[in-house]
Amino acid sequence: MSAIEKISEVKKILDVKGISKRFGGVQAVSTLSFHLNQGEILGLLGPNGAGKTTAFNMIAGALRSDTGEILFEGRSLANLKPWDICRLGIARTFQLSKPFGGLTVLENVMVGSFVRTAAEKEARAEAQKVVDFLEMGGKAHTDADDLTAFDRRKLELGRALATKPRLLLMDEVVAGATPNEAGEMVHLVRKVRDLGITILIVEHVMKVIMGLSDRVIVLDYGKLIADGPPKEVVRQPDVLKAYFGERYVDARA
Amino acid sequence: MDLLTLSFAVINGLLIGGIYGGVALGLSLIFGVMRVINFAHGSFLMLAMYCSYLLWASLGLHPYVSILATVPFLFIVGYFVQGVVISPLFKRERALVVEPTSALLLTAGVYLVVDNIVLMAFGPDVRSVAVDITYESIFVAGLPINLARLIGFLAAIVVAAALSFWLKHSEMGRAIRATAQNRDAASLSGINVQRVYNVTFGLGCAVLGLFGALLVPFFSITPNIGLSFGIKSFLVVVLGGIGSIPGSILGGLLLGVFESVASQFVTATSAAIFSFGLFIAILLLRPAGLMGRA
Amino acid sequence: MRHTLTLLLGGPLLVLALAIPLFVTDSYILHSIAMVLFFAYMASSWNFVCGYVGQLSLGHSAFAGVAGYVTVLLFTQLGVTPWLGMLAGGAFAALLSVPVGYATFRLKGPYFTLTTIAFAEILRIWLENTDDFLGIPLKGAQGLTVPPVGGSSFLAFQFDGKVPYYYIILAMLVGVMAATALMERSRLGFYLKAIRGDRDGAEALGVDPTRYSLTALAISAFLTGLGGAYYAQLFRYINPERNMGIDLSIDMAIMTIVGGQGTILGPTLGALLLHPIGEMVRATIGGSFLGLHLILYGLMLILAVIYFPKGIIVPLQRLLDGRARKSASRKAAAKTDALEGKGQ
Amino acid sequence: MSTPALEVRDLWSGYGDQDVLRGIDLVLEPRTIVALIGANGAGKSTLLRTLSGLLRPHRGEAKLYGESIFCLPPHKVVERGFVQSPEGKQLFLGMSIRENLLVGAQNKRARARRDQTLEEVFELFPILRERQALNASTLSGGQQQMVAVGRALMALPRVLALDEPSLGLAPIMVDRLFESIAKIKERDLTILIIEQNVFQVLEMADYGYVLENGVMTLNGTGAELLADDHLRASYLGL
Repeated sequence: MSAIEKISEVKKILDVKGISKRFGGVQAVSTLSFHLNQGEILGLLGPNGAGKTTAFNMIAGALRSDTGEILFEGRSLANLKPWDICRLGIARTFQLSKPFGGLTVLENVMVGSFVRTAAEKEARAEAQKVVDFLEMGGKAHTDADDLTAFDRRKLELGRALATKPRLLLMDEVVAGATPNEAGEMVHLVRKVRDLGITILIVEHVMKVIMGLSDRVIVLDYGKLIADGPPKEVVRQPDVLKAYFGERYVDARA
Repeated sequence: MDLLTLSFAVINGLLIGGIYGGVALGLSLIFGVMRVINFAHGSFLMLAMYCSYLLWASLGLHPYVSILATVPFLFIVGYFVQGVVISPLFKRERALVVEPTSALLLTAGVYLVVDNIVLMAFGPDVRSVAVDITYESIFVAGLPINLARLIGFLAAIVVAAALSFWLKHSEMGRAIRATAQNRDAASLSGINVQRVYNVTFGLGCAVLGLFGALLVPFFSITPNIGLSFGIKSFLVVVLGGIGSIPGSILGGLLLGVFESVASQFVTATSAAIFSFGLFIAILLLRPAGLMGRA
Repeated sequence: MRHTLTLLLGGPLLVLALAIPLFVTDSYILHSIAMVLFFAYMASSWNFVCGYVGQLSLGHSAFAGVAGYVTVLLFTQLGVTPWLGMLAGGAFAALLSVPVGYATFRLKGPYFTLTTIAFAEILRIWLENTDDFLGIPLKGAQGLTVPPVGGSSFLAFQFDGKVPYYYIILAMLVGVMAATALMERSRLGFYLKAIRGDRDGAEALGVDPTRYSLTALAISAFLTGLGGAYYAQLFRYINPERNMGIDLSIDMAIMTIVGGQGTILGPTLGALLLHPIGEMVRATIGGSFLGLHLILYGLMLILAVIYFPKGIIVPLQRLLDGRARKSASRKAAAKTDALEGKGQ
Repeated sequence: MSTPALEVRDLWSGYGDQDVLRGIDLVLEPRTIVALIGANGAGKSTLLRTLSGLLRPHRGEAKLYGESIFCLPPHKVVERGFVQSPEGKQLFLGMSIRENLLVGAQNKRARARRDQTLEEVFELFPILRERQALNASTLSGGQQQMVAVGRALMALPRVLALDEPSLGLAPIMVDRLFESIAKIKERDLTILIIEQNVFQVLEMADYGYVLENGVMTLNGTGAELLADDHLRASYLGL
């Protein structure tokens, strides 16, 4: 990013305009709009079933939205396949990390680096950098199937980083992690942001997202119910209701 | 082609098509419940035909009487094949869905074993059963209708109806349908899924026991006849929709008429090209079949 | 460390294979060994796409048959040397594979398999029922014979003894294994394994599954076609049933699966194990028990799928380097392609 | 002290070689409602799947009224009296409501008094009686949840496990459902309820456990947990 851009007003890297998705009788997401600013970490919150993952999948191209449009750096993502979106510079992680079996950690990451180069040597060198960045150097030649659940998550982040994204979408990065591991992941996500990569992060563990995000948005029943700095958002009655139920809020009012 | 030939072809196609549908019932049921495509389906039909033939040749039993033996025998074979050969796959992947390709490979192994055991036992010669009914026909509106085929056709309708009724109204039938819809929820409701699978597989094969015996009066038997019946059954199931019993019969009728009419224009052997072409077209356009659920 | 097994087993085997014609003079035995190599070659060609993408094609015999016909026809009709004919046949098979693959790769699991059977059967039945196509004499089910040129002629791909045929197929086998090894190290190889491992995950990393599966299929069809052309030349005869029937496809698949899918050596191991069993059974008691060897094939397939889903190469691999990786070996059985990806 | 309805000791379980649960201890006294709460991915559903026999545990012990249900196949676990109403409702959508309920009564004990139990379920959820002939797919989310709970009751459970019964329900429906659950408790039944809807469930529960990352980090009565700062912190991040 050049200095001029830094000085000028904040640039929108992703602009989501009124997207919706209906599955059978369920309106998973309804006319959702939000945006991501260049370089920020945006937390996407909401109770189970609020439509977070659906929204996420629409941005990543795994689902097509029924309405609205999504702009990445001003370009519409309509009709683009997941691999096209990856090439444009958006990478994602999945809720369930499935490493490519039979490949080592390094080789798994190489699958990502091959998007930017066809040369095996170059891909290997790039992947090595990513593995070092993740501090997984010692496990570079371990079969990915033999990793612990948390290392699989890190590996998945590595694969995504190897595609050299400008926007990274992360789905539930600390689910199932021990407190130490969660801390390590938070540290890693910050490091990723310091590389200049913008991050959208879907997360359930509030502690993590509160400490990590510059801004959060909250979904409930497929609708946006809050948008703002983390500390302010969690005090909004709508948000409390969504998480803890009507009666809890009334009782504490 | 004149109208008489055409209507004769259509009637014959309907008759044989009904039998195709009946033969495909088991495949559809097994796939619907277990998500396993039984590559050896046709081989089991062939096995039933040889059983019926053997009982006729050695004891002089009429094929229709041999049903009393072929149906239970095929049920046991099916129950055993699922319990011994296929269930290890489900046990290995206890919490997961069985990878369909592994199941296909396993049943392909069963196909090789069954086909070649029969080949070893009976040799490659073409065999046929000569009974009176082979040559009997009734006339409807001036058109001759082969009695043995008509009986096969009617049996298919009756079996399909009976199977639907049984699945709908019996305890076991309900358990089978529940397992087909959601295996985990079924076991959490207390259904013994392994047993349901064994019974389903046995049942799917027992139906073949019936049609094997019904086919021998007018169909000559060779050890390699199974695969073509198997592939036709896949075709029927894809046409009619996986797991749908009326779909199976309807798919059979469609295929039967299609084949019968097509073979008026080309030789009978190349008519199969049209069937395969139809198969590909249907799969590419509507992978769930014409009437099937996804 | 990479490809330990390939080198440990492959090296001595290659030396042995090169030396065989020096002490095996019985032409029947040499022919039988050449057939083992032929099936190893065909299985390896099948493995090139199916083993790596993890889809089960039972239509590959069509590529073999088509290429065989092209080679034989070019030679008998236009006098083109089978060496060029082979390449033309392979190219034709590759060309054919693209639309077929485009249509079928969208289908999953059994649907894919059955559709490949349907494609191959359409072609076979059509050939069986066509004596003459646009003036090309195909001679239907009867098939085509390659007229002998008299004596050995390299250009005509006709030799008196079995030795040249033996070395040709050996060279082809080494070639297909080298091609597989190259592919494994290339972007294509990585992508195929990624598609097999987790299709959605691969797509998110920029992999267009259709495009790369098709590329691999076209190469695989080309290689299979070369094998089919060789098969026709070896017997100087080709017919639809034998050269493109489903049995040939099933053989390729079973040998690869029993040996080890998605590995360089697996298909050859499978062929080495299965074909001699088949031959021996046929030669000793086969006369009285038709089909016994296929029963054994079927049983081996069932046992392999249940006990060694990744092929017999897995226990072999563990035996060889078990000591080095004691800790990981516990998990290796069901989970890894033991041959590949074990560091370098 | 009486024999616990359910007693889980040092349970380790997970998918493949990976441990998701790392040494779970859990005790349910008879005729109580016990809440198990925890964030997504903490291992709540893994615990239920393990107890139900869908997942093979790595080690530990689980006893139902003193009898081991450890490593039994799912249908045996149901027969012994541990019945789970699975997450996401998981109905047989192609079948009628009545059939869905009937499927629940598989074991001999349950089958013998099936009609009676069905009547009781209809009393508990009158709307289901009205709609019993309809296809389960035609129901709203809340009604589907009722069918799922009803189906579990049909097996005559001694311990009933409810996996996120309020998932995806409108607040009013959640209230109604929880009222029904309170009614169910009046039967001779022990209830283990897994919830995200923390505060509401803790108000109702006699006892609660908090699961974090495969380990039980807190337990106490509902009131104690509601007052606990640690719980609020882990949910609100404040």
